[in-house]
Amino acid sequence: MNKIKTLDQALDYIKDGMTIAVGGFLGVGTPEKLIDAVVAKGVKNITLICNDTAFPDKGVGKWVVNKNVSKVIISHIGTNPESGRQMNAGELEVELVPQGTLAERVRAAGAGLGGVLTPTGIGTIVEQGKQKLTIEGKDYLLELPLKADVALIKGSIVDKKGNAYYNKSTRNFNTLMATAADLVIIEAEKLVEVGEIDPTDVMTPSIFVDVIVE
Amino acid sequence: MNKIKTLDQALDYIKDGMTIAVGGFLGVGTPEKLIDAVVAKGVKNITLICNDTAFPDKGVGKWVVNKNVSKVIISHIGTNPESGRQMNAGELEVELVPQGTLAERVRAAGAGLGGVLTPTGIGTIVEQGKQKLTIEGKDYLLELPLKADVALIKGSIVDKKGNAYYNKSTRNFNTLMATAADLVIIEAEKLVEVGEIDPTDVMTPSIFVDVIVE
Amino acid sequence: MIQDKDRKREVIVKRVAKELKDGDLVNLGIGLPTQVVNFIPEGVDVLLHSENGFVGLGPTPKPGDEDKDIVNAGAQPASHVAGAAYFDSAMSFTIIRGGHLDVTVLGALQVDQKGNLANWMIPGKMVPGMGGAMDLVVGAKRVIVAMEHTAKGEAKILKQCNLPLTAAGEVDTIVTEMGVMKVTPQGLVLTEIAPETTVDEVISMTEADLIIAEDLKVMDV
Amino acid sequence: MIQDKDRKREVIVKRVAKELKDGDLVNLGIGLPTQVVNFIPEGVDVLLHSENGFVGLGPTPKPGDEDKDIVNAGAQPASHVAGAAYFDSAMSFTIIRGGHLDVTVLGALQVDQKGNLANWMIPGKMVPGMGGAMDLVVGAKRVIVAMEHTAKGEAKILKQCNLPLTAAGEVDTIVTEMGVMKVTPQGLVLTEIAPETTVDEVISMTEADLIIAEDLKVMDV
Repeated sequence: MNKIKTLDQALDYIKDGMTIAVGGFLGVGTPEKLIDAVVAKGVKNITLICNDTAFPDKGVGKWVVNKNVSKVIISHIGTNPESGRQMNAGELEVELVPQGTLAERVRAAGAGLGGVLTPTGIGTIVEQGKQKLTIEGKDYLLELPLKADVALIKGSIVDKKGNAYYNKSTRNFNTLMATAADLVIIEAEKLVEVGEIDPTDVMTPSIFVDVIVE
Repeated sequence: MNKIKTLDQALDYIKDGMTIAVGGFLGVGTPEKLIDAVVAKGVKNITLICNDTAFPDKGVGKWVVNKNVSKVIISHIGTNPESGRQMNAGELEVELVPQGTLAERVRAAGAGLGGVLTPTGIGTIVEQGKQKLTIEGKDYLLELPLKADVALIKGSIVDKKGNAYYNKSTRNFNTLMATAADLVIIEAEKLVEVGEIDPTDVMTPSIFVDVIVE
Repeated sequence: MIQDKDRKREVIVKRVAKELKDGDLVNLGIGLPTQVVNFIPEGVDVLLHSENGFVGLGPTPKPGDEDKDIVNAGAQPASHVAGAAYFDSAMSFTIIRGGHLDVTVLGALQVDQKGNLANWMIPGKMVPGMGGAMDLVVGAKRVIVAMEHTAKGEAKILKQCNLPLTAAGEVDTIVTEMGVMKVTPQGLVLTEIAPETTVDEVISMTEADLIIAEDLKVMDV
Repeated sequence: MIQDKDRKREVIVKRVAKELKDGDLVNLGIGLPTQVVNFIPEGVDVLLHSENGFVGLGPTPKPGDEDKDIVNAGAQPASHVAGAAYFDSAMSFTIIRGGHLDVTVLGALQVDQKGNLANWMIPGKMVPGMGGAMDLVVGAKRVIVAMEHTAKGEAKILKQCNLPLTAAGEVDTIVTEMGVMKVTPQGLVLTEIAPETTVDEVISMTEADLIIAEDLKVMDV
């Protein structure tokens, strides 16, 4: 099974209207080549699951600017003025999710959990439309899994089977997103032979990765 | 803050009747020196949270044999005949938890979650006494957090601040247990200076560790 | 009907091995299922999951080559293949429960025609605990039960399990030394029969209602 | 009353820095709170948490020394101290929500006498999102609001927040250029007052009901 594909081949998996989960935090740990390729292909109506909409010229921020995205499920849009403008103009649907809840919802989807109970959001508008449970006298919100059709992630070092290692603060949501998508495409900053990453140091096991691009 | 203590000093934190979470899987990744010290001190009425009761002469199995434990919250006792004998004789209370559910319950305690919904155990006696929720037509059990007074864990490489690295299959429950206890004691197979473990490769951040023994 | 114990076990593991597809991620339960690894067909590259925390379980090391930090889920010395990855127990069961495991192969005390499985306790007698079995059976895409057809002459394939269940309705395929059975919405279908075995023999050793497939084949073992 | 903008901000961050204890794990919010790091007293060793995924945030690197793979939660170039540890977002928020963070310091749009905090949106005007703020405020053992006492002359410390809340009843301490206030079961208590400031001035700039501590002290800044 050869997972290594060209950028063009990888883009064949990405269609209009898909839900796409993207790794990265304000663009750090985001697969920029895949982001740019999606812009170039002109993919439309993406529902984006990501921590933030980054910056107009960085990360998934470019998708917002280029109108590839119709909805974002996200914890923060404040660093990208275009996101707020489109939201206010009714051009972009924004579902705001507390960052820790976003991580748990994606993880729940990847881990086969039906949901998790979090205290975050209790007493705020985040409660709206959600089931509340009281455990030992404390209130929690039931937060449901969040799954994607495709995940686009970025590894600092990736072997040819798809095992990935993330350098320093580039890890963030990358493994989480990889567990919660039907198809996972990883962009390798550095592609190495199988065995070059110590099995103990692998951060995303190859079993989650379907396609590797350089 | 010097976290490095002698075995004797570390044992001062361990009292009769405590709930103690122990890392390891069938004794691999278990802090054997701490286990032996608890036996030598003759601690009584421990409620043990662990994956299994290992073997009569290995890991927490020694606590069973030496009657340090009055209750186990555990996924498997089959490798230690003494556990089954004590259970059948009414000497040991055994709460059996599916292994994946055990991991999630400990993680939930460490992560401040009020519980998680798992499909595991639906249609079995594991359902007993638990709340059932239906999400998108599928049934789940609400499993509650599991917290300990003390966690005893074992690191392959530990730095003097308490950052830990686990070699190969020794990781298992170690980090999970460390997140879910009021006090965490780590046994270092190899103790190194701060900075000798690459920050990217740390598997249990030092913030979870209170006491280090060699 | 095959009588020799070793031949029975060989038939089972050889036939289970043929169920595995190239690229599958597979968890093999302790005991008989473990031996499936020795019969995986040429050109079929499977990755083995070990629930204590890795994918890429390799062969048993030679005496003297053991690494104390590598064991399988039965605590026996193990090894890893190139491209393996170690992780913690939360990730191990994310893989299992999250539907990332293609196949799990387990033994059974009892299995029934609705796909119910009992393999973790005999009340008052033997209560080893479920370990990872409940998660494996619920989470894996395919659940294969690999076991001898009867225990001390008693049927293990029943209309309805009477031992505490491991999971309800999750079993897909049962492989024994007498045949291959599939759990379907219509009931339990005998799709293959072992060499030297008659349909009447299978029926007599099975308490469950068996539907005999129209295109019943002989097991290739 | 302090009028100079820079002096106001200095008073706030200097005073907040004194709230930190040796060994504390601390998250400093973007903006003013970030500057607290420059005033931590001698002998007090705190570890800084960065919600994008590490503990052990270090000083801003000198121009030319930046590492593209190390940024803080505001995406600015950062560094790590010896003994730091990187992890994923799930672990980052395990630390936050799980009660492992000793102190979080954040700015506010509004805060009220019940400890309610609003700092993530102004409906119809500015909706940046809550990012990690809701988890931080719910999860940290101590929540310190660090902000200027008023915004364009309008009170920010209210009887009841009217902007959408970040969390309900979680704020412990408010530090402004006018004083230090503690949220107690009895109400909001002014425990310290800034130099060059009168109690009447604080009351006039505060919409909340203020209880003046019997042992009211002058802020040591």
